Amino acid sequence: MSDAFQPNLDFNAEEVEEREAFVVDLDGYEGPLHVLLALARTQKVDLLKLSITQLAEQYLAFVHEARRRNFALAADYLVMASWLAYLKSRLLLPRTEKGKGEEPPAEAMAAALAFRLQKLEAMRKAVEQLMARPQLKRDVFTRGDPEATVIVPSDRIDASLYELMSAYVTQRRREEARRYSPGQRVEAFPLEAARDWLREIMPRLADWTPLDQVAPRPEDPEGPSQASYTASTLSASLELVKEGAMDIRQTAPFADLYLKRRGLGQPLELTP
Amino acid sequence: MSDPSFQPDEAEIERRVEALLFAAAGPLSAAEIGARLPEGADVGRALSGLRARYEGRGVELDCVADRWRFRTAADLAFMMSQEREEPRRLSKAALETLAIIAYHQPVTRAEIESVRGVSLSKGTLDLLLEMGFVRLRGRRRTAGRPVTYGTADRFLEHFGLASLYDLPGVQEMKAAGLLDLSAPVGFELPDPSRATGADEEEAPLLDEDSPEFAQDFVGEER
Amino acid sequence: MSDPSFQPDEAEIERRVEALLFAAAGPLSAAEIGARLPEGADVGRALSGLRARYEGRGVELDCVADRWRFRTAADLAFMMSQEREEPRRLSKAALETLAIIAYHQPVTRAEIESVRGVSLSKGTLDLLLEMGFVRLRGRRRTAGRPVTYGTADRFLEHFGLASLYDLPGVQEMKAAGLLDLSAPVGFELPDPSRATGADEEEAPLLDEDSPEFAQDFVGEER
Repeated sequence: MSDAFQPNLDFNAEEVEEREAFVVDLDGYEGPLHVLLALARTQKVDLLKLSITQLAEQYLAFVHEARRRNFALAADYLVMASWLAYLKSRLLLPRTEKGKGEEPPAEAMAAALAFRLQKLEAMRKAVEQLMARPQLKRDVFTRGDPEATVIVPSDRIDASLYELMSAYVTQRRREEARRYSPGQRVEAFPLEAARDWLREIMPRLADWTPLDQVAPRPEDPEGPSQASYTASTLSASLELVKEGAMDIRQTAPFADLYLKRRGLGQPLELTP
Repeated sequence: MSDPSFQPDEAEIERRVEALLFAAAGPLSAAEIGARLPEGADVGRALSGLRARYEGRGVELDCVADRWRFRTAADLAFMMSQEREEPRRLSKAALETLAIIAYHQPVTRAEIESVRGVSLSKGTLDLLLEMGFVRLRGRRRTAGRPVTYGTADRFLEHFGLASLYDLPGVQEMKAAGLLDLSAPVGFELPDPSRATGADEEEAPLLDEDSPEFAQDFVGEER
Repeated sequence: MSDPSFQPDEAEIERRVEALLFAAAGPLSAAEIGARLPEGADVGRALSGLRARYEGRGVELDCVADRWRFRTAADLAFMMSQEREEPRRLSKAALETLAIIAYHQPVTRAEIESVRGVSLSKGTLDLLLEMGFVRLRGRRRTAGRPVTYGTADRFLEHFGLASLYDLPGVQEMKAAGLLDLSAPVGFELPDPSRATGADEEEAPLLDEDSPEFAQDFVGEER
């Protein structure tokens, strides 16, 4: 039996003294009734034949001991102590003043307490018996790999021939749009040609001239596009700038680019 | 698919019940089993046949919470170290509370506290509810309409009990009056834990008496 | 706990193996079972004993890939399933894949993907195979010998086609307004019916050349 579920509920009558019951009690999860039950067991009698007077004495001794040790007892313990002291005194006194007040006879009160202890005792035994049973996932195990019921989908499927055709055509169209056709190779304006072109028109670039006016115009529809002419011309002009033949400027990001040939006798390195 | 004209004999019915119970992820009621068998199949007979067949084997047929399941034999627990789950530790207070609920249900919080003589700490009932051992059953028809608690099927499944009648010692306790929630006449034990403890004469709860119970809690029942 | 000095007999070993297999989360090898039994226990004997004991029952002991497990008897599998009523809709991906297979069969997975322009999720083909719309046809006689797919009889039945000759062609697509003036350049509809004859590009699928196929898919054909 594993310890996990096996609280030590058996207060062994031979061994348990009040002090031990006291310690158990101060675990903090039991009440005065539990203490009374523990004490009652030390009497080694059937709970029905319990001496309530004796039990009251035991309990009062327990409370006394607790106070001597400076343990702060919860209010319930003290209420129980005073009630038991009262019950004990009534049990011991001869019943001379019968009928006085509306209180039940002390014997009935004592029997009621014994009954309550019995009830609690029954529950504690129930716990023990329950814990002694084979428990699921501790002692007994169900199928480790149950076969979940398979839900077989209905045989009926909602798909028409039209949908099938439509699905086919749709993706063939998509396929067509995606297709790469090597016949449409883009012609580019070669960098070499752009450089030659720039050198050729250089004499006309005495003033700042916008790039798109410098780049050649496409003539052949099969030839390079305007964008290609412009891009290649720009690249070539940058090379000429590096060589010191041209200047290029742009006033702001994305603004027009201007080209101008560098004046003769004004080598870059001599500019003050 | 099965041939509908085929009329299975007893042995075949037993085979089928065996297959269903083996494959099931949880206990099955006789009605659930019957729904999957041909009309007129004697489920009870098949179940008792199976129970006898598996008696003493490594796997046994068990009735829990009125449902049937196969489980490993209790004496082989020591072998099952790999399958064992770390049990959730229940405190003494929680165990006692569980026992009180099991034996006295439907029972209110105040009644649980009265048996134990201590007030219930907040977490105790929550834990039992969360573990699925305890469920809300309804409301008592008394002032304040306190909620009553009872055990859930999972409690019976966990402890391998066919029904609440099979709780250990329940008949003896009942005979001795120990499960009676009303206190003996003139019983005036001080009870600091029970602020509202004066009203002992609560009517037993009848489900039909409290339609809002059905609304509130029936969804929690399995 | 078990008494270590206790020497279990054969019947007891069989009981223990039974319990282990029942509670295990998956199939167990003989070695795994043996590790949880006393030294020298004859696992093989226990397993064959159990197998014999369960033979013909609703549950049978089964050995797959050297691992043992209980499983529902094959003839009772129908009990483990529940029919679903409402018809299933094919997803867009499934419908498109089915259309390509129908018109281009025999077609490899790579070819399907090339037409669709997206890779095929594993589930799509599996679903079509499971529904019986598509079947494995053979292997392409090219590098890698890829499996080719084609439609199965159920496909024709479902769409009310007498044969693959009856699959709607370009004219029908035009009539349905699917193909109009903007028909893609070079739109050619392959003739799937030609594929019903012998295809010199395709090798027949032989079970012996792909045992894993047999295991994976043959069970799904109906």
